[in-house]
Amino acid sequence: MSVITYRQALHDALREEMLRDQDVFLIGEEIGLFEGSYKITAGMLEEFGEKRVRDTPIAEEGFTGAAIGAAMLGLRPVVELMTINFSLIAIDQIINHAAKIYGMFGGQARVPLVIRTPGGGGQQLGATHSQNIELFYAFVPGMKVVAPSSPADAKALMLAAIRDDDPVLVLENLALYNTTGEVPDVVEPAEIGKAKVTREGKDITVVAYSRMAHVALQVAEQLAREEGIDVEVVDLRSLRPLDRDTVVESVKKTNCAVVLEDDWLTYGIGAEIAATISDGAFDYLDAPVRRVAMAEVPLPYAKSLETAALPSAADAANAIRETLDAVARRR
Amino acid sequence: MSVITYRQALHDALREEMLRDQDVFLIGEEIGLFEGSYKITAGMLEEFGEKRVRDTPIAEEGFTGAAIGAAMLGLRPVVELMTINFSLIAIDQIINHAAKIYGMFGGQARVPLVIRTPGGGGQQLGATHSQNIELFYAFVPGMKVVAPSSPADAKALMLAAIRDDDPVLVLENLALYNTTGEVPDVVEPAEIGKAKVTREGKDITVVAYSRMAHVALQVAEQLAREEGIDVEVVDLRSLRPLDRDTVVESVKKTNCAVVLEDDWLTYGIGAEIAATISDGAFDYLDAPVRRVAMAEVPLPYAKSLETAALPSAADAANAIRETLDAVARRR
Amino acid sequence: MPRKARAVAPTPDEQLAFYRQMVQVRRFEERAARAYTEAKIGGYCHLNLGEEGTVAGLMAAMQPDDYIFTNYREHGYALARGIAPERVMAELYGRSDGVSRGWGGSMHMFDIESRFMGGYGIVGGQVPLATGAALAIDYRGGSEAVICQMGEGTTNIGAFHESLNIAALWNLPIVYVVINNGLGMGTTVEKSSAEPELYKRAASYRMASARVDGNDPEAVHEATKVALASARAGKPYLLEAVSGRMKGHSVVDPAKYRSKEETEAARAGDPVAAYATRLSEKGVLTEELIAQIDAEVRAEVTAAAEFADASPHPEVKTLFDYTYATPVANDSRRLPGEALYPAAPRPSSKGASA
Amino acid sequence: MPRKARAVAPTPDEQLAFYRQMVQVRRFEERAARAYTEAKIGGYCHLNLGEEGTVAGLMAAMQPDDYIFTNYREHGYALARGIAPERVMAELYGRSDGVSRGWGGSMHMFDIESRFMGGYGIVGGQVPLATGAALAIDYRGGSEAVICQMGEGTTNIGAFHESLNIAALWNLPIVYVVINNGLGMGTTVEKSSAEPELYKRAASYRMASARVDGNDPEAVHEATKVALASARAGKPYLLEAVSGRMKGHSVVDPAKYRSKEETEAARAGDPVAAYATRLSEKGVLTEELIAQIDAEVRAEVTAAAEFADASPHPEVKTLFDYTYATPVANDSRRLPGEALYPAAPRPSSKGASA
Ligand SMILES: Cc1ncc(C[n+]2csc(CCOP(=O)(O)OP(=O)(O)O)c2C)c(N)n1
Ligand SMILES: Cc1ncc(C[n+]2csc(CCOP(=O)(O)OP(=O)(O)O)c2C)c(N)n1
Ligand SMILES: [Mg+2]
Ligand SMILES: [Mg+2]
Repeated sequence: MSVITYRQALHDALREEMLRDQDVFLIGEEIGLFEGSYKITAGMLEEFGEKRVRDTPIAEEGFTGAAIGAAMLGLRPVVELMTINFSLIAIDQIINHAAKIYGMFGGQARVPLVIRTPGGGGQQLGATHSQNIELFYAFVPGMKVVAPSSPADAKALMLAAIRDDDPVLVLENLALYNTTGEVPDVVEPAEIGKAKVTREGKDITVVAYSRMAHVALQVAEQLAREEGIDVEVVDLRSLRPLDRDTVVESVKKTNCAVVLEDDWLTYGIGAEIAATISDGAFDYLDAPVRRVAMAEVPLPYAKSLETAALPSAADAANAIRETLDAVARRR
Repeated sequence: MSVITYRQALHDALREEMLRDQDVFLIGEEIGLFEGSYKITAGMLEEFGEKRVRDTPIAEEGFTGAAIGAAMLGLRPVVELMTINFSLIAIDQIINHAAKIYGMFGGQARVPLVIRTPGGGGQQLGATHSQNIELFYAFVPGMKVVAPSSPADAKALMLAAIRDDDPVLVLENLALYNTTGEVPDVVEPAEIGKAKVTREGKDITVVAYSRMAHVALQVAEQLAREEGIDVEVVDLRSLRPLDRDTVVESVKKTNCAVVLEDDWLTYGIGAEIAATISDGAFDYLDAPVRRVAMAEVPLPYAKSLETAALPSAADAANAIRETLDAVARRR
Repeated sequence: MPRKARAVAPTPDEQLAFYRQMVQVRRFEERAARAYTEAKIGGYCHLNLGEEGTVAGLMAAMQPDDYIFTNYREHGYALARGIAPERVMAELYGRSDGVSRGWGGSMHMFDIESRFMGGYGIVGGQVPLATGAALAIDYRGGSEAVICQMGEGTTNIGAFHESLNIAALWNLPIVYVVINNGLGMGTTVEKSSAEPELYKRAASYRMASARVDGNDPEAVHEATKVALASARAGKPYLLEAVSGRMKGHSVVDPAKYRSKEETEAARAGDPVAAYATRLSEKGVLTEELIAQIDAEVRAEVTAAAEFADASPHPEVKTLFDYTYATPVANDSRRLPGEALYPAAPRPSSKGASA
Repeated sequence: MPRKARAVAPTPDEQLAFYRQMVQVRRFEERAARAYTEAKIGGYCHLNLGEEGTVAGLMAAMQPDDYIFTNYREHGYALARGIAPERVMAELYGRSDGVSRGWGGSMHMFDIESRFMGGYGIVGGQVPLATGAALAIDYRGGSEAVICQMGEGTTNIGAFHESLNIAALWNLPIVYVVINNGLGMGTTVEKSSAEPELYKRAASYRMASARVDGNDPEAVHEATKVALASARAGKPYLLEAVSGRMKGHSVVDPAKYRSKEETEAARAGDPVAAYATRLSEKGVLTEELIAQIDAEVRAEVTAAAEFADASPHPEVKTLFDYTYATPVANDSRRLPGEALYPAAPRPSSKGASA
């Protein structure tokens, strides 16, 4: 067991798989000589050479599609898309091809592809570089989408993604790269499609993923310490498949829930979570499911505006308190 | 007042606006000489000439982006994307450009753009040609998305879209083109962002849009006739902005709801509707909100499988009955 | 047409094989059109009528372990790759014995055995994929090559350019074959491509290229051999085959946008008739042989249609069989009529804890 | 470098104007780098260091009613378009007086008055847009032209090719200007473009093109005039300007991927120093004039930074001001902490109708 960063955990997972399986290779813009925009692939070109760490032209559609084609022949490409925003240039290849090929051809060709890409705002990168659009992939049958919030999960889910025979999008997060956590010396691949209760509690369920699952734990600890509120945190970990049962079971216990998400509220990931809870735990729910999400604007560059538009720990804490109030008023 | 097809209503709206405003022009693949894949633009090239009815190369990203650029200079382009599936090639221009330009530059340039495009399965077109991915646009602040279900709305919403100074996606539907309905001789532009109760009823609320709003009315009439069930139908008409109030007010009256949608269930448009109802009408809801949606698979070509995967009127009727049962069991 | 000259003249046997292949495609497509009007086939259905010479010449040049990716107008390529007409027709009929098990239809034929890597309905979609297949071959040090077929309209979409650049940079074993039938739906090549001599576009990537008469199977065959040899040597290649489209874009398209003269010209350019004449003049074909081949092929195609019609429709219980290759927890296997949660029994009180 | 020869030699005044413009860009960018390290500027910040010659020559050739679209490395172009340095710097600081009201930042400068139609952060994103602006000019029969600036790495993305084809087909008044600084982030032009002489890619669209020495403002100026004249005559044009990138890709990039020699070569290729020497040799510049211009520009830049620092941060109440241009019912104006529905009072019973 050692304490490492989320970045390091991703790096370690990639490196281990590269060592384990010659069919695994990395492909993307600036992942080699430049060592990756966010340095996840630092040192990899030197260790594995140009064949297995392939710098590409700026052509997201072309090289993502090429990775899909290579996967159809049995290789296991790991594509880096610099940020999820740029995935929109490659999305036809991902949704209309990677996600369809296995089904559309009656199960004849597998696409063991990984796309790793960070989401996240809060870096003053402006409207086109700060989006959280994992929804677009999570919506599509044929895709798998995982969204680790801790270094240990980052490693375990990345290992699982690489060994999976379907296209898996691994959602990373700019704000998580430098966060740290304990990671076992030997990590087994996680089971894709399973959520995790990362903190048990009895008063209220908080459901989140990626950065907000990290924030959720912090808020939970603070509320426990300062206000005696006992929050249960469910980290979704996988957005498709979605582990509804773990979420609903938690709410059946706590009878109320708050969903935290970094994307926009209307039609965001949280909508499905709220709808699922309201359905599956209908007779157990003592207050409406509250959602905390990004303001519905193209994210501005100015710090003052950006900060106001992004969901914060304080917003989360407030929503928890207000939901507990709403429960109290109804009991 | 006359009875015309949905196709004709769209055609008439385009033609009227072309006659009214010289800045309106049509651009897209095969809209001129070929008269449109689905013939919405039949006769337009002959009437308005090549300048205003512009056939393009197969380059969705390029010509959609060009339309956006032209809109920035004050023209009012109406882009036809042959089907919404192909919009994935242009989506970076739509989401990262059209939807961002007004905000990202501090309100200096407007983008009075219309994108018209049909969704819809059921034509045995297979996995890549049968998707309902309006979600991707409805999710994005800066976009407006309307989804008419009747000829009258098709015309009124198209007029509104063309006169609006923001990018508006007009979702058409393959299965609606030949449906008919009454359209007034003079149609005023609709107000974007407003849902409509298209049938009043007291027993249950059915929320839908596009094709399923059309199906909803048929199912409601049938259930009224055959089983004495009085269904209220809310046609969303606009997916962004979303008129939550009209939906919630209806459910406050009926105390239960079913959502019909042609897209996939998990994370689909219906998730937000269900979440909204479960929140806004929390204390009025007597049963969980039921969703009827497409099976979560890449849509197969074979008729037997395609039919099984798509939501039908029978599925809708069943869901209504079962929801009323669930209400009865709880009362 | 720089590739008309050839090194080795084909033998009469080869010529007969070309001819027979062309006739097979012709008759198959005619049968498909008929089945479509009989509502045996759904969706879109694009035929290779007019493209038979290219199909025959191109496919004969491929090695058994080469790969091919095509667009949605691919029935002929599938047949020429050796896939049984029965299975191709059954796919058109949407049946279990179809080459894609009924999941793909006309636009999405696939056969892993013969390395027929799919017809694709998104214009340009196959081009990055094929490039990636070539990357995989190169990665493993194999000697196979990839053929990536597309229409001329496809050379205006971004994916085409991104892919050619990548293939050239990385020296991938791939031949991009542009079928220039002069039309993308109703749009002429001149109206869609600012440089309508499409093989010239290879220059943007320092890629070798050539234009060939697509109506001449022998010329296509030779040109393809040159192109494949280049690709195998790490020099990707762009081959443009010029032919015509004899009917509408798809079965349902009456092609009203074409003038009478244009339609007649397309008919007159019939590559099957032209090749029959040529081989007859050379004495390779006789009236009897023509009739015999026609009869054989017709029987084959009729048998294919009968097979297809008898093949079972896929069962609804198989609907969720091909969403994922690696089984996974919590995938959603639910028909539209099924509720997410089963109806709850009447609860004793509002909330369990209330 | 076919465009070195020119018709008219620039006057000393013009030369001084070029020089002054180059120095302004240089000093402004240096100040921006400093402000970035002082955390006055956030996000990404890409500088025009090494590109000053191109900026000066290109922008001087534009007419006041021409339009320009650029990538995210656009501060210099904004300055040279005549936008006050105060407003450019205030934008970098994310303040209300910024040229995009603080909404855009370094990558997204925009000024409708001067037809500076935006810096764009998505590589290639500006290319279709600029093409559409040219379409609008053509539609209205105007005589303006559009400049579409981009980096050399951008010529490998699909949008570039789709746009050039469209512009050529429709004879649009646009000049595509490729700034070939040899690098896209850490990737050299040779590793990213199979044809690294980028102006040659115009041939795929039968488009006129040229390559020019981007370090020479006079050459760029002349070449741009030729290109713009061509564009105005309905012949779109591709102009490649070759220069160097003196620092990292953005302020925070230490550019470790470059060898010492490469870094030194980039420094040695300093276009500002080279042009100073050239003008000094011609007697157009003197030591005093150099010092004077430097002092004036420094004062300007310092004033800009002070102005920016004093400009107010945008107020949170303006957050929802720019989502839609046409007001609309039911838009979502909600801060993250706000509930979708206000907390209900305790209801008398579970359901109103129960
Ligand atoms: C991305 C995309 N855009 C549009 C279409 C609709 N479409 C189908 S075929 C076709 C024409 C293609 O022309 P070409 O590449 O010349 O092939 P051909 O049909 O002549 O074989 C178009 C526009 C599509 N399938 N995909
Ligand atoms: C679509 C997209 N892909 C990747 C990036 C990340 N990125 C930003 S700048 C850049 C390099 C661009 O190189 P070039 O076009 O030569 O311009 P330069 O930076 O040299 O001015 C990359 C890859 C992006 N912003 N957009
Ligand atoms: Mg064609
Ligand atoms: Mg560059």
